Amino acid sequence: MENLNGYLIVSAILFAIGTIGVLTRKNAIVIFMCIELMLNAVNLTFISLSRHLGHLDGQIFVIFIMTVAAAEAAVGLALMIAFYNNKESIDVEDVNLMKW
Amino acid sequence: MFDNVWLIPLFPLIGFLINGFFGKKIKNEAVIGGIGTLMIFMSFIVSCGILMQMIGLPPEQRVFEKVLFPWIHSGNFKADMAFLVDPLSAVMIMVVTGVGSLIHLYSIGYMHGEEGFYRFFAYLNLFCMSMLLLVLGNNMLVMFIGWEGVGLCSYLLIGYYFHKKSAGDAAKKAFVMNRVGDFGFLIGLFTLYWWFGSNHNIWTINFTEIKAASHLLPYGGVVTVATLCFFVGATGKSAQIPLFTWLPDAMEGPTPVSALIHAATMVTAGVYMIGRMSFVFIKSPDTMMVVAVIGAATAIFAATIGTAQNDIKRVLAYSTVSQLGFMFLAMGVGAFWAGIFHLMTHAFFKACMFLGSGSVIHSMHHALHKGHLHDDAQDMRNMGGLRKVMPITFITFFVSTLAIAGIFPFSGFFSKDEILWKAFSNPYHGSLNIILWGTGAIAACFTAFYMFRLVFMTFFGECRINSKVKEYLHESPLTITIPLMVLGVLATFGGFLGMPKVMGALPNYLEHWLDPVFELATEYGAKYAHAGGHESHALEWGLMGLSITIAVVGIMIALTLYVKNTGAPAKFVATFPALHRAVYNKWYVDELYDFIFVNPCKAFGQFLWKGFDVVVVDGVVNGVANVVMGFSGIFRYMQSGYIYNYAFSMVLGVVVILGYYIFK
Amino acid sequence: METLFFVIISLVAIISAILVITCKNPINSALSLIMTFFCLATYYVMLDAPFMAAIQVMVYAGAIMVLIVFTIMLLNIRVNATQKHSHKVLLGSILGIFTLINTVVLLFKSQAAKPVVGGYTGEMIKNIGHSELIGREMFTTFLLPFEITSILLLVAIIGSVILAKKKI
Amino acid sequence: MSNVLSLTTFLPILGVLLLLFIPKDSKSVLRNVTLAVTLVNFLISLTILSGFQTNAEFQFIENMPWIAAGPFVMRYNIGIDGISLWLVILTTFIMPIAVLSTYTAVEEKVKEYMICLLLLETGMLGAFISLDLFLFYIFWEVMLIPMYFMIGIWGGKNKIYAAVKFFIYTMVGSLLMLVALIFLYFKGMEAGITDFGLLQFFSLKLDMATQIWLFLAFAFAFAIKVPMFPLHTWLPDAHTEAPTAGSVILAAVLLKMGTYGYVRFAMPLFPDAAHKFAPMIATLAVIGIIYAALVAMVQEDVKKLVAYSSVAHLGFVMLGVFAFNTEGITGGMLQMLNHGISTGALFLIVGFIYERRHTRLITDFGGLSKQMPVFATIFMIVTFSSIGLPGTNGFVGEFLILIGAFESQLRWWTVVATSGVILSAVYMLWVFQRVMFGELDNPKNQKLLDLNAREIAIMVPLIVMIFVMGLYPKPFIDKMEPAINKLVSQMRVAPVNAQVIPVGLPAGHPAMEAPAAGPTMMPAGHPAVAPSSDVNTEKTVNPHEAK
Repeated sequence: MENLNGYLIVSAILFAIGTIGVLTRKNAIVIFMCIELMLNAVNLTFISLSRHLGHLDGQIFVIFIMTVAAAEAAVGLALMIAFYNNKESIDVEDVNLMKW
Repeated sequence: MFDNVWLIPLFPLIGFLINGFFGKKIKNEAVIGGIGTLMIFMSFIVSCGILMQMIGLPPEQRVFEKVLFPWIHSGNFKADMAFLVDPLSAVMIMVVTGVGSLIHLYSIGYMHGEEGFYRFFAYLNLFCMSMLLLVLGNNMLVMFIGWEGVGLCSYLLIGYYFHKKSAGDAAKKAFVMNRVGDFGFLIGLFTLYWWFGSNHNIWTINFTEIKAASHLLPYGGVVTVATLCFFVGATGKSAQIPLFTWLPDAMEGPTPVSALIHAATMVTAGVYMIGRMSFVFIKSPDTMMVVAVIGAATAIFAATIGTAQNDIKRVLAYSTVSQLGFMFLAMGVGAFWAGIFHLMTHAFFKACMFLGSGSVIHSMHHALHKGHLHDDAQDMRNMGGLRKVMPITFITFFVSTLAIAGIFPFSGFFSKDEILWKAFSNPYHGSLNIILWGTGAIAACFTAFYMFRLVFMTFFGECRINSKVKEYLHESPLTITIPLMVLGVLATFGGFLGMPKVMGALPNYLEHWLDPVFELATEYGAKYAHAGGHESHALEWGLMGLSITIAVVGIMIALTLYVKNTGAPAKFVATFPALHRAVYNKWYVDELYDFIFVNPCKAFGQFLWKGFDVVVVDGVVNGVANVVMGFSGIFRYMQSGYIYNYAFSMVLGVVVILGYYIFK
Repeated sequence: METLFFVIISLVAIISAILVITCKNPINSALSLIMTFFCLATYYVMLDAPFMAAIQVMVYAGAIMVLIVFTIMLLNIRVNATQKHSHKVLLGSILGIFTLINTVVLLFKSQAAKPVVGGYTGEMIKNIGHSELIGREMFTTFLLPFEITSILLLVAIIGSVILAKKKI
Repeated sequence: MSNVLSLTTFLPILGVLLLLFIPKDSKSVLRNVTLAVTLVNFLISLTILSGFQTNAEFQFIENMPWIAAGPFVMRYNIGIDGISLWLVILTTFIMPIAVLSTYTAVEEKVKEYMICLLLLETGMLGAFISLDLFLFYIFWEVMLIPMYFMIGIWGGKNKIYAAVKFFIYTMVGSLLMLVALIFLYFKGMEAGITDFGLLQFFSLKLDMATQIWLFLAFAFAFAIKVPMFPLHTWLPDAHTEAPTAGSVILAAVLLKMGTYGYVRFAMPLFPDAAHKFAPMIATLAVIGIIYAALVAMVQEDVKKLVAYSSVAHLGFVMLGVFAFNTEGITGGMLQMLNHGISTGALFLIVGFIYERRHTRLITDFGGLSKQMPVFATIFMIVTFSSIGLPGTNGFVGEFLILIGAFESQLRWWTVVATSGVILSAVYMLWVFQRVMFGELDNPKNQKLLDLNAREIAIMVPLIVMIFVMGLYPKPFIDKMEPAINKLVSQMRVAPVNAQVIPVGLPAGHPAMEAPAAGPTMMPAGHPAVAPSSDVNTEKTVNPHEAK
């Protein structure tokens, strides 16, 4: 595998974009999607390195990450719905119950 | 019979349990009172049996111990629930059960119709049990059960009319003052136990064992400390200076209680205790002196207060304190048997007087009640001329008064004279003897004066009570008068048990009887006794005559002031108002104690609570908490509560840390 | 050829990723994200991991994204045009870029490491089959974590049901 | 039958599981099930009592591997000896009474309350039976949590403050103890100890400086729990705010953790330091006795008064325990049991009138004897037991403590402590008088009902125990005495070391001084101790020199 660096750089870029999204957007669903993006960036790293090193462990990890992501999606979206039911908004700036 | 000694305290205990648990259901006063009286009377029978058996034995075999069950055994320390029967405790159980039975019988009549009749009898039985434990205990700890038990019963019975605040106060005062004494008792016990244990490896609090080992005790030193502590205990229980103020207040209890507890039995526990440990006390000349001086001082001090009181029971109470002073004087001058002798005669005549006063109060109370008057039934100023309506009460009371005043041949004469004679002639206190004797003699004079003042004010002259109710006055019922008569007889003839040698008409039964108990003490005392130079028959006769003269003088003064020249006391009061006020207010001792101990204690407690606990300790605790709160108040502004701020900080942290490792 | 393909895919992936965070309408973001996921699936195929590509499409592009789109439509969120904190964008972007720099530098710095190479070569995967290899690993070495994952999913299901219900 | 101890300890947990399946609205079922569980547990604990052999060894031992993490090896190691036996029985004895007392007192969140009670029971029992230091620590902390909730949820007006104060006070102490525990463990590992088992540590020879620091850490933790002056201020607050059952358990069992900790851990583990600090601790104990009595005297709230009286009573316990002789420690142990019974009963009594009148101020009462004769009788018996009247349980313990302490080096302390006997009479009788005697003049009090059958049933076992222990304490003393004798002998080896080691800063050359001091102070017949003490001397002294 000669093109490892390419994959890793793409992965890094995607991760950075995800980070920027998480930090800049205020729509909770978009933030959520950005987190998914970051997770996928990590997945890419896992798989490319797995291929590079000739181990399958990395890919197994990806499967677990996907599972976690799925669970997270279910719970996270449920949270958003619950929140929306209370506040008529999913803007993270309205999530301020913990504010002093 | 000796083996059944445990029955003696058991009967009253049964009575207590029956009346305590079921008395409320039984309701019938005759049954309740009957059970109570019967139980103590059965104890009396057993005591008689024991006495009889003991009389049949030679003197050196008159000691018996009965172990009931092991009580506290821990390490070196051993205390069994065990009884000791010897001549001394035999005398005591006879007095306690005998006088106790009579007073129980009396109470059936006296307490008739009272709310909580069953409660009264339950307590009375409990008291008898405790008192019997006290005198029968073969070690200090069983004695201490009784010691505290009688204090408890005294508390309960003084507080019998618990709805009266004064009764509650008096009960508490009695218990607390007794506790001060108990403190001394415990320290004395500890000292003796520790000294024997650590020096001779004899770990014991058993009287017989201590007696056996008492030759090891040094003269003075640690013994002085221990005995002084024990004596503090005795002053608490027996109302001696400085712990005497509870006894007059204790008159808040029903009159039979005053007679039984605060005259005949409980208050003499201190005397008994010194008698029980005479072989220890005698080893400390200093303690003996302190005991004698305190006894004499109490005798005269209480007697002076007694002269100005108007409440009939209070006069008797101060008289009790004063007589107890005589007993301690006897103990202090090494005349242990004389102290016990006076204890016994005092039990007879003082119980008789208290019961007689109870009879008077009973009658007065009923009369006032029927006449719908609210005058004080105990105030002598309301009485007068009662001898006509209450002849039996009057005669018994008068006999007892003659006894306490020390008129030959009534019982008090023999015992008091013996004490005064020993105070004068004892070999222990040297030149102090004259002072002790003089104080005792003056106290005897005062005694005769205030007792006859009481008699004259109550029974002689014109009845000062409202004429409306005069016809309601009547003699008390038989249950009241029978005990009076029995006690009156005892008060008259009881003294013949201990007739002095010089008279020679009868042998001195009591001294011989108690000899096995006290001979060791006499032996120890001989080590430091001065050669007795005063022992002459002529002198003894002379002093005897002198003391009768003194008593007669006291009586004459009372006669002059309260019968012949009734205006004189008022004149006297007008001449010396300050003196009268001081005496009337008991020399302000209560106020002094309040000022020195009670109030500072309360104030200090308040200060410790509000000042130290809340301000200092909690101040530190809450202060630490407040400092933390203060800082967190500043730091919490960093916590905006917005999720994206936290996310931002997190990423920043990751970037910085990663950056540090990558670029370093 | 392959390099060119890789570059094209990369460009598509990055552009659609940027669209995810820039689109005003969440639906557009979601669609862009799906695009990115597809690109990633393509990468997986190129990396001899067809099974991963398959579940990438099925789980991510299929299940999760459908869930997200469904939620967006359910909540019917109006597009809120005004960004209250513009400094937030700036700071966020700077941080993101720093993250990127960090990662890339780390990448080049760690080139010197010579890791142990395992036995799963491209040929072998092609011969035996990717799914079988993954399955074999999964049900032998990683059996316990696999089972625990199922519990995790169960918990997530129960949790989301309870959370989303208005009245329990 | 061999694991009856575990059964006793964890039966309440089973009860908790059972309670989980009972709907929270069926309150009477919840209460009865809890009562049944605690009663069964009491019966089981009686089989422990009957199976207990009267000797000094630990019995009913269970020892299983539990956690092995790196250097730390913790084992599930439990067992009881004569010292812990009675405390276990006391706990199981008090629990049904506490549960029964909540039948009408707690109406809200009954399920949670009962769960708290049962968890608390497990925690307390576990702490008494642990022979593994770490296991002890776990149970020690487990107790804290249900108690925190009991005060914080079902408490009075100022409950949050009291709960937090209670929690933080105890936590501070126990964290210090944890540190000391870990340090001790590493010290032990150097000497070849393989796990946290308590018994191995007894034979550990520690040098004086280490002992002092470790002892202080342990003593501090336990002193808070006891509580000793001046760390006692959490107690009045916690007691006043806690619900009745909480107060009862707190007084009857939780406070015993502190004194038990001294007897089981702090003293035998660090005998030299214990000897060194005995006068200091005795001083604090005596101050506590007098101080608490004086403060109790002026309290206006009955419950607070009882709380302060606890401080005084536990001062006695500490004095007895630090007498280091059989009488004193036996007295201390008995006094722990007595205090559990008498003060528990007092709190129940306060609870009874509080339930009726919803006030605890002394001034609101007066003359209750007339209206509530049964209550008055019971109150009086308990009052006198608390005062320590001979014939009741309070006396036996107090007397043995005092006589034990008087025999030991603490003679003067004892004299002062004995005066506490007077003060206890003052404050208890005063409150009794103000509540029960006098005129029944408050109209609200004139309609008060006397105790009902349930309340009498609660009090009867306590009253019976008051007299049994007062009149025939022999079985209690006999069972605990061998263990206490063993403890005393463990403590007795120590003074030799303690005396030889110069503790202060060395002047001149310590290594030369030590042997010079050795022969003069060392009793003949202890040659075996001599070399080790020399070694210790150097160990302790050198660090100072280095500075």
